[in-house]
Amino acid sequence: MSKHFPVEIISNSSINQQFHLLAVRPLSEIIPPEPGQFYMLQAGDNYDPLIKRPLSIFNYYEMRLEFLFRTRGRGTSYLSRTRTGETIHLIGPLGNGYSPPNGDFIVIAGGIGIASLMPLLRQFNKKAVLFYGARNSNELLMLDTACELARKSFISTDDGSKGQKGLITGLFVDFIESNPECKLLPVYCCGSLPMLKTLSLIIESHNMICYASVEEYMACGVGACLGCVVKIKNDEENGFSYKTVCKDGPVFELKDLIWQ
Amino acid sequence: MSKHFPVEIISNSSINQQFHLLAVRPLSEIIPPEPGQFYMLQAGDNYDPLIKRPLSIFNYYEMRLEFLFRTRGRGTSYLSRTRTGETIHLIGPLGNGYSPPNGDFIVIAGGIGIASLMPLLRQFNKKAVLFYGARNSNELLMLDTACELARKSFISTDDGSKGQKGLITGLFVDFIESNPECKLLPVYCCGSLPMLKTLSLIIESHNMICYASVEEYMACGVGACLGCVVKIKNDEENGFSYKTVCKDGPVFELKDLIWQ
Amino acid sequence: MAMNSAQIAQPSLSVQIASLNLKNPIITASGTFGYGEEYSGFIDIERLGAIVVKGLSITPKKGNPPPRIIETPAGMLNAIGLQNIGIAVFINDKLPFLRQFKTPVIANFFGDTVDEYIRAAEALSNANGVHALEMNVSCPNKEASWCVFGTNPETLSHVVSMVRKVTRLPLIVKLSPNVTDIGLMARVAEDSGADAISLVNTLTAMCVDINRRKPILANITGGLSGPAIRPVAVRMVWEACKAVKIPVIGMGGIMNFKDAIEFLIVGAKAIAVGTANFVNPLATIDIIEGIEKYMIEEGFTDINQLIGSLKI
Amino acid sequence: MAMNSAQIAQPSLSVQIASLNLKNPIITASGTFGYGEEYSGFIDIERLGAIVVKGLSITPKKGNPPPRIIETPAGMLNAIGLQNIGIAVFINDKLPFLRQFKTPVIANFFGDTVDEYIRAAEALSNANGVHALEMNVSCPNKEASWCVFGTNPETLSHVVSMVRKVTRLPLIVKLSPNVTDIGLMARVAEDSGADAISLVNTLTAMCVDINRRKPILANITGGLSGPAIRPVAVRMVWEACKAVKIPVIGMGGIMNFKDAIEFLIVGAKAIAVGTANFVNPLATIDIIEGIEKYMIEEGFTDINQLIGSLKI
Ligand SMILES: Cc1cc2nc3c(=O)[nH]c(=O)nc-3n(C[C@H](O)[C@H](O)[C@H](O)COP(=O)(O)OP(=O)(O)OC[C@H]3O[C@@H](n4cnc5c(N)ncnc54)[C@H](O)[C@@H]3O)c2cc1C
Ligand SMILES: Cc1cc2nc3c(=O)[nH]c(=O)nc-3n(C[C@H](O)[C@H](O)[C@H](O)COP(=O)(O)OP(=O)(O)OC[C@H]3O[C@@H](n4cnc5c(N)ncnc54)[C@H](O)[C@@H]3O)c2cc1C
Ligand SMILES: Cc1cc2nc3c(=O)[nH]c(=O)nc-3n(C[C@H](O)[C@H](O)[C@H](O)COP(=O)(O)O)c2cc1C
Ligand SMILES: Cc1cc2nc3c(=O)[nH]c(=O)nc-3n(C[C@H](O)[C@H](O)[C@H](O)COP(=O)(O)O)c2cc1C
Ligand code: FES
Ligand code: FES
Repeated sequence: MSKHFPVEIISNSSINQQFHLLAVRPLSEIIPPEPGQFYMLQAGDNYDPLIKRPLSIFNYYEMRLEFLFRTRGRGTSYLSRTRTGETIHLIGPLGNGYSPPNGDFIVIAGGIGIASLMPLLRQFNKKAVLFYGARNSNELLMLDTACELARKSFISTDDGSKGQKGLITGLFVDFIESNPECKLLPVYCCGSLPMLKTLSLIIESHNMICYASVEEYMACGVGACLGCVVKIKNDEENGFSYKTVCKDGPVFELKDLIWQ
Repeated sequence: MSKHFPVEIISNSSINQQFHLLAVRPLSEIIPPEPGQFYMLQAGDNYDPLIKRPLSIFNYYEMRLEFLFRTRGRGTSYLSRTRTGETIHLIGPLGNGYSPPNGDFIVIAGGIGIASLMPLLRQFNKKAVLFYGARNSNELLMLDTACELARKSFISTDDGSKGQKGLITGLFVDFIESNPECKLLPVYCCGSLPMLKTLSLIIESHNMICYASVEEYMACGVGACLGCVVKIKNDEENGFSYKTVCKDGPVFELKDLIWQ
Repeated sequence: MAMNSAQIAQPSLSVQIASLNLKNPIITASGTFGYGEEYSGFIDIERLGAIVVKGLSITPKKGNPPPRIIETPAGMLNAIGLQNIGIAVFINDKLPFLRQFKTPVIANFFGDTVDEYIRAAEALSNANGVHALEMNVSCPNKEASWCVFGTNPETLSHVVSMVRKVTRLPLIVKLSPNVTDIGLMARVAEDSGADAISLVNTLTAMCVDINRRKPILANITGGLSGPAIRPVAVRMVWEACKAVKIPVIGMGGIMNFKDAIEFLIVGAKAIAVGTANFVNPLATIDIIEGIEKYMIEEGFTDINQLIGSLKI
Repeated sequence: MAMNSAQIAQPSLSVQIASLNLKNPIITASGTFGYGEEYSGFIDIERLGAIVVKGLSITPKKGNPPPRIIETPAGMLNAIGLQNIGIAVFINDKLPFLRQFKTPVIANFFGDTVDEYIRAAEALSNANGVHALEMNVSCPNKEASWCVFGTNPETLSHVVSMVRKVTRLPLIVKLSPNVTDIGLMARVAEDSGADAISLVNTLTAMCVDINRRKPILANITGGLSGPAIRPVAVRMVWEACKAVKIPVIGMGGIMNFKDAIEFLIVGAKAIAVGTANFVNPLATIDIIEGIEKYMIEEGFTDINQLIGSLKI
């Protein structure tokens, strides 16, 4: 169940040049979101941009929704310029979030991917081993909060500006090789395509279970337009069918994803 | 000569719900505007609205341009929401303004039409007999300033909420009938179509000279698209030709205008 | 006062499309409203004039690889590739849900061959809960040669007459805007037995990724929809209305009641809302309410007074 | 370092359109740049690849009554009605100004009859300072029957061959997008003697004033231009480029260098900037500079490497 509803901007703060934290107050009754779900947010005042933009729920209290996002193009730039007191419209909560872990679990976040995983860390406080990597320290967002919510944290950056220098998947491999018992824990991940691809090899070779949140261009967000599909392995003709990221996802089992 | 140049918003204040005063600072060298000239102002951040909007120069000091406008649709609504420090683009100054009076003159303003006439009042301080009418007192903008700049002022509103109740053209007729010597003074006017039409009958019957600033939909503002034409009497085939409001106007002799 | 407002009778919005009586002229555009379920949590399906479902074929279609959509200035491009569950699954899994509502269901369908069109029309005509058929002869994003059905008078005439023979349901032919003379195509559809026509489908278009120097859509071209195309759609609907006597359903870029009224004024008996659903899932309802209000303000008591009221 | 930047040679932007050598592929679209004078205070005309002037006819035209233009979502509709000063006045009053510049002048022209086309082409061919002709066979906002010139293969072929006989200047035929098969029309133009084709002209469209229930434009319909139509234009230019061997000049909704590059990638040898001039009088110059920068970043040394580089 999801709704189309107006929200009032409570605050809109830039974390650094590229990243923003947007807090909004729903002006009508809403349905509480689950970790991994997302909303479609109004991205302009007129018809250009036309289409709402998908953002993961980053934080939710009663009558307050928070989104953490990177300014990429015109839609997110519009959102970054909204002002306290203004009203925009949202659709949500949308999609199938992360299936809740049953005990300890592993979280692997790449950069802004933390936005989607944070509600999971919050809901299951101190249950997660967190792997958080980014290009540089500027893109390690809400690092302290994330680490505090985790049982244990591993940090890396491509340029070494914070944590280990290198890819976060490297730290993850080291970890499961020295802690083989952890291969039984479910993995939750959200990050760039290269990260997901590398991870899928690791997950496969260690026979682990991994839930990945993926992205595709979206128009409706509710499964109506069939615009946001990814290839998912199954028994149908040619061994796959197209599944919508907005309704069947955004979280899929990593092993079922077929990369283009 | 006109330019396309960026300006920084200095201030943007609402006079009342419908009317705004926008002050901008040019970020590159500009050409000083003449009374009656106008600018095309950026009306959106993306392609909807696409076309710049024409606004008369309301006030000009060195490195400061002011516009007085009514919020009508999407373009002016965008302008009313611009914030101090933001940058937008302008084209101007454009068009042929009012031919400067040679001594005393008469000004007839309808509502927001005062925006176009104010620079004339300012430039020729205490030379004008001002007739200023509007629907109600809320639409009599910058009334005190205008009256101070005039030698004498007559005010009316349709609902009597300020000044005489009735049409400003009524006050004007009374005035020239009791001051027939004033028929020799040039009249400068800007206002609604009904006002201009009534005025043109008065002007004709008293054989006066009247310069009227008129409006048409515009796209380029520089005479290139031929989109903004009005019918102007002349000796050509059928007794008229189409003249551009943006380049040949916006000020025409009232007697030359052919109403649709 | 109470008297006064009672005197303002609710205007009648009902329109007739062939044998179909719609309580109002607002319908959903095929492919933008799924099979109804997707939006049933947002709006009351009962309030719609009719519901048109995603295009169906006799066998299920996987559709095109992604990317399938891309935003454009005031519009979007799509090349879904007619992905659908097939008519059999539609009848089994989706129709029971739609039968709950009193709102008429219009089944949009297509085929790769004339034979597939005929089989699809037959299968849908026998289904309990399908009230009319909309024939998509105009999908621009398939490469197959049947694409010409909708852009060539002879093939259009042939496929429409063949389908006409196998169904007694109201038959709506959905025309492509990618033609020189839309009036001609409308007349061909009428002469071949259509009970109504609908237009416009999407305009064939293309976007290029300038960094990869490849088309953005996997299908190369796609169909342009949304407010960007509205002025083209209004013109074509106007021309079609002048060309035929059967009812015309207008669509293309309708975002709000004002847009909808433009189509009604030029002669459309009903209008369909497409891309707007994505932007505002309540668009159809907002449009119904907006038209009602407009009619009261302008003094119309029956929407048929408004339809075709264009003064030239 | 100085060495290094010296090594990045300025890429070559020059292209050949028939016998016309353009220093870069950026030209102005007819009707959006007046006779050059209007924008000469804003930009250096010398920097343009070529300049195309407002459509000319043998006798002056008053044009349509207002309203002539209306904004639409991400676009605009115009029905200027081909108002122009006539070829004689153009030659006397406007050409001397344009002759100052080294930039080639392309004269856009039209006629109400084949004879008028011929006379216009003759008159312009003899004028000192006209370097090429662009034949508008596609203006959608006139009701006269000649409108079919551009949308019917036979009439198109006839008028182009007749004009071909009377001019030795490069002859560019400007095609209408309001056709079913743009590739066919491009081939017809090529076969009839065109040296190049340009497209797209505006899409025929219409807006309605819902309060007065009248068309907004006095002419009823008008031509849609601007970013709204860009994806349709790119698709048509791509199809035209595949259909003919002569150079294609692409246009329709180009606002910035990225848009321009889309047209070059699908095969346009040059591009024209129309509506964008209204929004940003410096658009042409910004586009030239943007393309140059893109070429340097992507490692192109000659724009001909970029033209037609689409990977399917
Ligand atoms: C389920 C989901 C959850 C997401 N959560 C977050 C989040 O929490 N924080 C965050 O910063 N980003 C998130 N994203 C990505 C975010 O949606 C895009 O960055 C945003 O849509 C870009 O819009 P734009 O107008 O700024 O950029 P544009 O200029 O439109 O495009 C820039 C790039 O953004 C992507 N994009 C644009 N529109 C869409 C669309 N409708 N659907 C998907 N991708 C698109 C494309 O790859 C495009 O190349 C999420 C995406 C999805 C699908
Ligand atoms: C030379 C000139 C000087 C002007 N000076 C002033 C001024 O100083 N203060 C002021 O408040 N208004 C002025 N106007 C009117 C002002 O331009 C319009 O109110 C404004 O363009 C409306 O834009 P919008 O997007 O808010 O409304 P829209 O929603 O676009 O349209 C509302 C109405 O505004 C008019 N309009 C829209 N676009 C244009 C356009 N491009 N050209 C002309 N008219 C248009 C139309 O009549 C339309 O119906 C002037 C107009 C002209 C032609
Ligand atoms: C994502 C998408 C999918 C569509 N699928 C179909 C379809 O299956 N069958 C069909 O006849 N039209 C289809 N259409 C066309 C629409 O029904 C409609 O004709 C078109 O989008 C124009 O209306 P709009 O601008 O309001 O969207 C589709 C349009 C979109 C945007
Ligand atoms: C106001 C206006 C006037 C035009 N006049 C002409 C003309 O006289 N002759 C012509 O061939 N095209 C004319 N065009 C069409 C343009 O040259 C161009 O083909 C079209 O606008 C698409 O490009 P754009 O989207 O960049 O504007 C005109 C376009 C506009 C907007
Ligand atoms: S965005 Fe429409 S189906 Fe997913
Ligand atoms: S607005 Fe273009 S000629 Fe006046």
